[in-house]
Amino acid sequence: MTSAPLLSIEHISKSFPGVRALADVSFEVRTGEVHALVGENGAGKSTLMKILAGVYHPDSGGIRWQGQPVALRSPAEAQRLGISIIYQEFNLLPDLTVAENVLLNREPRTRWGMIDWRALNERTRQLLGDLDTHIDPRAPLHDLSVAQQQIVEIVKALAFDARLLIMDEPTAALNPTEVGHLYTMIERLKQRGSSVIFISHRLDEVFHISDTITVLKDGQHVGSAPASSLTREEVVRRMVGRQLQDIFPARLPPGSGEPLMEVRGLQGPRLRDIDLRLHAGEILGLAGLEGHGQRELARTLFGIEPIQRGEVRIRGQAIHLRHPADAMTHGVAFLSDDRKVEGVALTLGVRENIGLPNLDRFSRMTVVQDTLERAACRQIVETLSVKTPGIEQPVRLLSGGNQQKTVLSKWLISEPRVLIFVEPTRGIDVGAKVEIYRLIHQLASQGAGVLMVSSDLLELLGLSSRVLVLRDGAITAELPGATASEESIMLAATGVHTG
Amino acid sequence: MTSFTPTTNGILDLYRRSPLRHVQPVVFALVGMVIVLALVSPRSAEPANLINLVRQGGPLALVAIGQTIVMISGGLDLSVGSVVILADVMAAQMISGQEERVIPVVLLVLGIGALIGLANGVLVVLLRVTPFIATLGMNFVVFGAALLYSGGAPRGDIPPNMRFWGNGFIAEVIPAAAVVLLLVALVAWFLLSRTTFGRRLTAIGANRRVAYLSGVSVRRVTLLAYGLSGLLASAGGLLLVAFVGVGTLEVGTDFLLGSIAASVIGGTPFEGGKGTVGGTIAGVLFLMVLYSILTALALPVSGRRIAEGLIILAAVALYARART
Amino acid sequence: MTSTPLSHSPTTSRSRWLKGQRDVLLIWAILVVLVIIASLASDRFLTPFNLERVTAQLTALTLVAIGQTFVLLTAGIDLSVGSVVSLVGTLMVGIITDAPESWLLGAVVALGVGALVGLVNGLAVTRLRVSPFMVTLATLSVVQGLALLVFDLQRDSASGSITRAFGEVFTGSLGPVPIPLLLIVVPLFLSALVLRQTPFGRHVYALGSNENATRLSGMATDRVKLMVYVISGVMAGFAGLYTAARTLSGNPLIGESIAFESITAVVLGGVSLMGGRGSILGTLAGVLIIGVLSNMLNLLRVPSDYQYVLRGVLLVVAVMLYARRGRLA
Amino acid sequence: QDAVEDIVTEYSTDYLNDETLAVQEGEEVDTSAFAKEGPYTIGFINWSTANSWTVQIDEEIKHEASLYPDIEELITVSSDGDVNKQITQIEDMISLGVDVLLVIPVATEPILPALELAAEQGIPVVVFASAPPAEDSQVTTLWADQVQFGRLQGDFLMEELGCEGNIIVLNGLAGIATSDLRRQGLQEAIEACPDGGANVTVLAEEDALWAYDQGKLAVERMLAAFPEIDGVWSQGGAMTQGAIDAFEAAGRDLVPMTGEDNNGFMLAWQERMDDGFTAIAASEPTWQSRVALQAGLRILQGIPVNSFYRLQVPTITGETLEDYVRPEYSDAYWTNSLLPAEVADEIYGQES
Ligand SMILES: Nc1ncnc2c1ncn2[C@@H]1O[C@H](COP(=O)(O)OP(=O)(O)OP(=O)(O)O)[C@@H](O)[C@H]1O
Ligand SMILES: Nc1ncnc2c1ncn2[C@@H]1O[C@H](COP(=O)(O)OP(=O)(O)OP(=O)(O)O)[C@@H](O)[C@H]1O
Ligand SMILES: [Mg+2]
Ligand SMILES: [Mg+2]
Repeated sequence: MTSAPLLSIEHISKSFPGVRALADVSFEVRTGEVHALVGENGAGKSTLMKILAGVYHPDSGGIRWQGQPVALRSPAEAQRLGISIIYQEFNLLPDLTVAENVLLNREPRTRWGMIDWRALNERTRQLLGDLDTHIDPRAPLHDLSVAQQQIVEIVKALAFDARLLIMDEPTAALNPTEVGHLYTMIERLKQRGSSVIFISHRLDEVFHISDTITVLKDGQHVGSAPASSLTREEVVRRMVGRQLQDIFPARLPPGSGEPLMEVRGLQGPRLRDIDLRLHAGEILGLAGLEGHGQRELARTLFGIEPIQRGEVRIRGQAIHLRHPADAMTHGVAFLSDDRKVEGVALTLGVRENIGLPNLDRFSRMTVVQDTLERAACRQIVETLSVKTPGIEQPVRLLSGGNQQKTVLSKWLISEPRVLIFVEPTRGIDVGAKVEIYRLIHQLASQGAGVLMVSSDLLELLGLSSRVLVLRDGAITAELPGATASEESIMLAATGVHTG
Repeated sequence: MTSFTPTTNGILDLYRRSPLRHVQPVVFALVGMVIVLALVSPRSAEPANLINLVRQGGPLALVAIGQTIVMISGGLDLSVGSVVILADVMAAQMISGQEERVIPVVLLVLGIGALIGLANGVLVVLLRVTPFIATLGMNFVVFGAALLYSGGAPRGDIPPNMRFWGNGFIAEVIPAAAVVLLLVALVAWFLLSRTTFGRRLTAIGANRRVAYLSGVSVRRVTLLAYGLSGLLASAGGLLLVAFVGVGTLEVGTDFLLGSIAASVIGGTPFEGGKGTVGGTIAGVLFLMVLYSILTALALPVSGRRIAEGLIILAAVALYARART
Repeated sequence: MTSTPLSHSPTTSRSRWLKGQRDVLLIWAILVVLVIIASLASDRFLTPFNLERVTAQLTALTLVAIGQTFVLLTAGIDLSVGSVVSLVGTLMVGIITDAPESWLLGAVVALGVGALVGLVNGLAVTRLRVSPFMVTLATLSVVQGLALLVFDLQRDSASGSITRAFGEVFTGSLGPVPIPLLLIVVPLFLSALVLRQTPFGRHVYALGSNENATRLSGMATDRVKLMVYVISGVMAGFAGLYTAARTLSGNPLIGESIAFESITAVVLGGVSLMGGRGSILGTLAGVLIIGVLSNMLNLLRVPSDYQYVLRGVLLVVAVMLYARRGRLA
Repeated sequence: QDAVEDIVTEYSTDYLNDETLAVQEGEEVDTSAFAKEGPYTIGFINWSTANSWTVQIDEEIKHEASLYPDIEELITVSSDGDVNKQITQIEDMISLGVDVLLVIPVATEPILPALELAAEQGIPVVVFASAPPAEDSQVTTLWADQVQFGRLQGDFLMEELGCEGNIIVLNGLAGIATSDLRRQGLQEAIEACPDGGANVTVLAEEDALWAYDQGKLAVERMLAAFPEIDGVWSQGGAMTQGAIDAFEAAGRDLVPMTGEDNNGFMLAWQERMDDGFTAIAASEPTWQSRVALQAGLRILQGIPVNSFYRLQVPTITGETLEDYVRPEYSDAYWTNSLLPAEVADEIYGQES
């Protein structure tokens, strides 16, 4: 390819108090290419993208746009150049409708300067239709699931006729079908001559879609090369700085005997007659299409969603689940898929977040024992290599993946007996994933039971002792982890053979 | 996600790197105000007079600490003004100048304050009335109760042993009220920064949902926060009546606006999720110094109000810059 | 694949609309109940005289509450509106004479003063990044001082009161329609239109819903913020003009309670102090509930001390009826 | 008019035409248009209730009303010092159709249009206390001259100081007529000094809302800022008491002070008289609500009243203090009262 660079990043450096996020980074993005940006959590990917979007200003270095130096002082200026971005963290307005969100600040107007609602909704419907989704443009955003919100974010960015579309982990919340639609959209953009910067921790996606791959490590540019010239292993090695052996630890066998947690005839608003047993030492995967009850089941077992009928036993003892605290007293931990809303308190520090569910353990007569708490926090932060200048750093200043690690930390140190994890590794880099899998594995082999919901089928297949598949709120199949496959899961999830 | 980085600014950057950044901005504002006071009226800024400001701010500070606790949780307590008045009227009337009644009556009045606070909490937490309306309604009810209780004509007075705590000095220099404040502040500081309650309270204000999902009993903690605010408001009323000496419905101090302003100046945002006892006390002292400056300026009332507004704006604007 | 996984909750648009309007419908239902109680309890309530008076009593509050709605929707607050009402009133005393052009001048000054105070508030909030509570608390004080100053100067110059004819412009009727009613209805309609139907209006909601997200989507959020404070100031100026006409005089304290009352009305009407939620229709109901409640208690001859208690209880009960789950702040 | 038919003289003492209390001024008003048969419903709008003075005003009128079998109901509401609220209440009273309306204005001018509305609806209005009389729109006004009130206090202070020295000033609330007019009286007193008051300095001036806590805090600040204070001009309420306590707490010698006939202040004064403390108290009599009620009743009977009555205000000095101060009552009592002892005992009697 010989096309001229659309964008040149030249010697950009950026520091935050206590953190050097970017150090002298330079590379080019050519017209019409899909340029993948990979790197560990906290490598500086999002920071760089925010500089391109006009949110942050580099300490030094500059940007050329089609050869001309430009100063991107505000998001509006970046937009004017034709740079459109899907932020890693959603930036949506819960009180507005989907259509209002998608076309915010660009609402079609009638002659009288009023909003043309018909056009607004129609335009949004079309954009959504392009991704083959059927979200109602008039639905208030707070009614949407995380995955749906991700789609809205994507559509919002696509609504610009962008010359450069930046996608910061757009697929982290999507299922394979949706990812497929996204690929199609990206192809279309390429055809139109637009460029795409694509950030993802799923390397298969990166290799599937990108023309060029750039690796960042610790804020430094490790290298850029055509995707075709690279191998997975090479990219991982450059990212992590070492060779990764097996991603998944040895599979734990399905448990037997007395179950740790037993659910009988569970009925909820979206659940039908659920029976399940979770044994000590096993990892139980919950699979199914988005919206078929896996999330609800996980949430119900933590006391968040109401139980209409049926019973839940832990170690043979029937428990009342009316509040997460009820579940926690029985050693249940729960990790939500909505990190920003349900995972971390962004304004609080890393220690405060990690400490929150563990306060009783860290306190004596309700007085928090600082030294205990600090030591525990430091240790887990180190184990999961959470990249932060200190455990007092407000979580909002951490990179997305490191926020996720913080959520994991707070549950992993709670010495849980039952771990209910929904999308535990969302946004987490390959290297850290391995570490997390190892920890989960270790907890399970020490006698905990793990219930895991993940839209990452590889992960689910790689870890689960058994996989339960849900459809319309009911369990339709139980597959042994060792022999389950994508096909067998999809079959159980949809009831039809997919091609 | 963060907002824009501010354009670099030498002094601010220096400040942000220096150990001073750990000092709460309100402290700078307070120090600045004291300097202004010393310029305007050197006498007023003499140590004895400055210490006296702590005494003057005592009742408001107690109320403001309670307000801060509620605000940290993301709530608001508009009933504090009436609780102060009710406490004042009840204490004077029941004690009626008899020394031996002081302790039981003080305990009773504190209990009533706490109960009013808990009632606020019940409205907010169990009946899901927004704090603004719940506590505003309570404000009316409690004020009506104070009127009915006193028949509009409060009577009774406070014996010397209790008046001491509002007016007296320990060792001739330390105002007794400042000691009361210090003790309450220490307990509140301990509660907020050292106990699980404080941690949970902050978490609720920062993100209710996360707190709930981390096993925090949002209801219990919120209820307790309102209860404490009621308790501290009645404590403020008691300190005030010890200062005033008689039961009165005419309390000139605006405890409601004052307590919120002190909290906000002291770094507790409306959204909740953070706030400190020290900041709030500094906020109260800020107001006390401000009033001293205004008095020393000897302006007519109109000029006073104008100056008051401008000084507040200037002070908070200056330290808002340091904060961002 | 047969199922459409992303639309698992097929709510019809009508039921969604109803759900969105639930709060407003409930608060109006409460108002209706209150009106029914009032008319059953007192035969004086539904008389034309009384209704006309209640309307006149609520006009200024409605105007201020409209402005306050804009501000609260952005998660701000405007405490300075009462001082603006007072200042405008005292200024009108010097300005309004029998000469017709003085009315125009009066209107220009009133709205201008309001806009100016709003501008100062807005600039301080956006440029100095001080919390709206502190900014408007400060301007409350400054503007109050100005009102006292103007009032003092007038006492010395004995400039007299406002002419009756001017008063009638605002308090009379246009054919069968009382003018205060028009002064309520027209601004209500316009503000509802702006908030519902214009991009600016939606941006007000967007800002209150999530300021950072709104800013990142390239919107000039500071301009929107500035605008809402100007709107609030202008509405307060308008209310001051109306109050001057209603009282034919200027008083430096007359607006004192209106800021708090307007916030109460707006919150009662379902606007969240955290921004993003609520509507003009709700605000109107909030204003009316406050007005009807006070009128009813007076018509029922409830003595003051019991009025406090009853007002408090009724306020809380009203909100309890429509309090929604999971919103404690 | 035939005195026998007048229910005021029949059931109570006629204070209205008592030269020691209310001096007739203004013109005689023909009230025949308002004449109606009893029983009567009286509407009374007090400017506040969270204030011991207004409470006693309430008590006095309640007592007076209880004397007449012809009064069916006395409806009392309080405006909380809020002009707007007062206008609303006047209108609501009109809606309610009271027979006569008695009002203590928060401010006179702004409520005039509402009072006019009352007149249009045939409801006579008696305005009293707190604000100077305005023409028209009400049938009669009773007023204790507030300028005179402040003047009287001011004259005392000027005399004590020999028209020379530094004074501090405690006002009620700027913008409220009572407060502004009393302050005006002080100004007149200062200017009446031989040298036009050139040697009198007002060091500082604050609004302390007639409240003890604000009065005391304000004086504490003033004491801190100003080493030499020779006199305190306080409008009264509980502020003067606060000033006394502030001086003593600061270990400063008491200086001449002015105040009102508030029992709390007068007790404090009496206690310190032997130590040479000098003071004066003016009075805004609480019994005026009874006079206002009597005026209202006269109007309803069609008996002419005058458009204006000037209330006679006693000056309480060191010599007459004894006659007023009531050690057996609480601080909230206002000593220039016509409440019968049994009523006052009930309300203000101290336990011990
Ligand atoms: N506003 C900020 N203040 C302080 N530190 C920041 C800020 N923004 C980012 N950082 C730090 O800069 C580093 C780079 O963060 P960035 O978000 O760019 O990482 P990333 O490569 O996107 O990681 P991830 O894969 O987890 O999303 C991190 O250590 C982060 O903590
Ligand atoms: N059943 C529920 N399902 C989902 N969210 C809930 C549920 N109950 C409470 N929440 C959420 O949790 C937060 C706090 O809830 P709540 O007020 O019930 O406190 P709580 O912790 O349950 O108190 P308690 O211990 O008394 O039950 C709210 O944000 C609310 O939305
Ligand atoms: Mg990132
Ligand atoms: Mg609960």
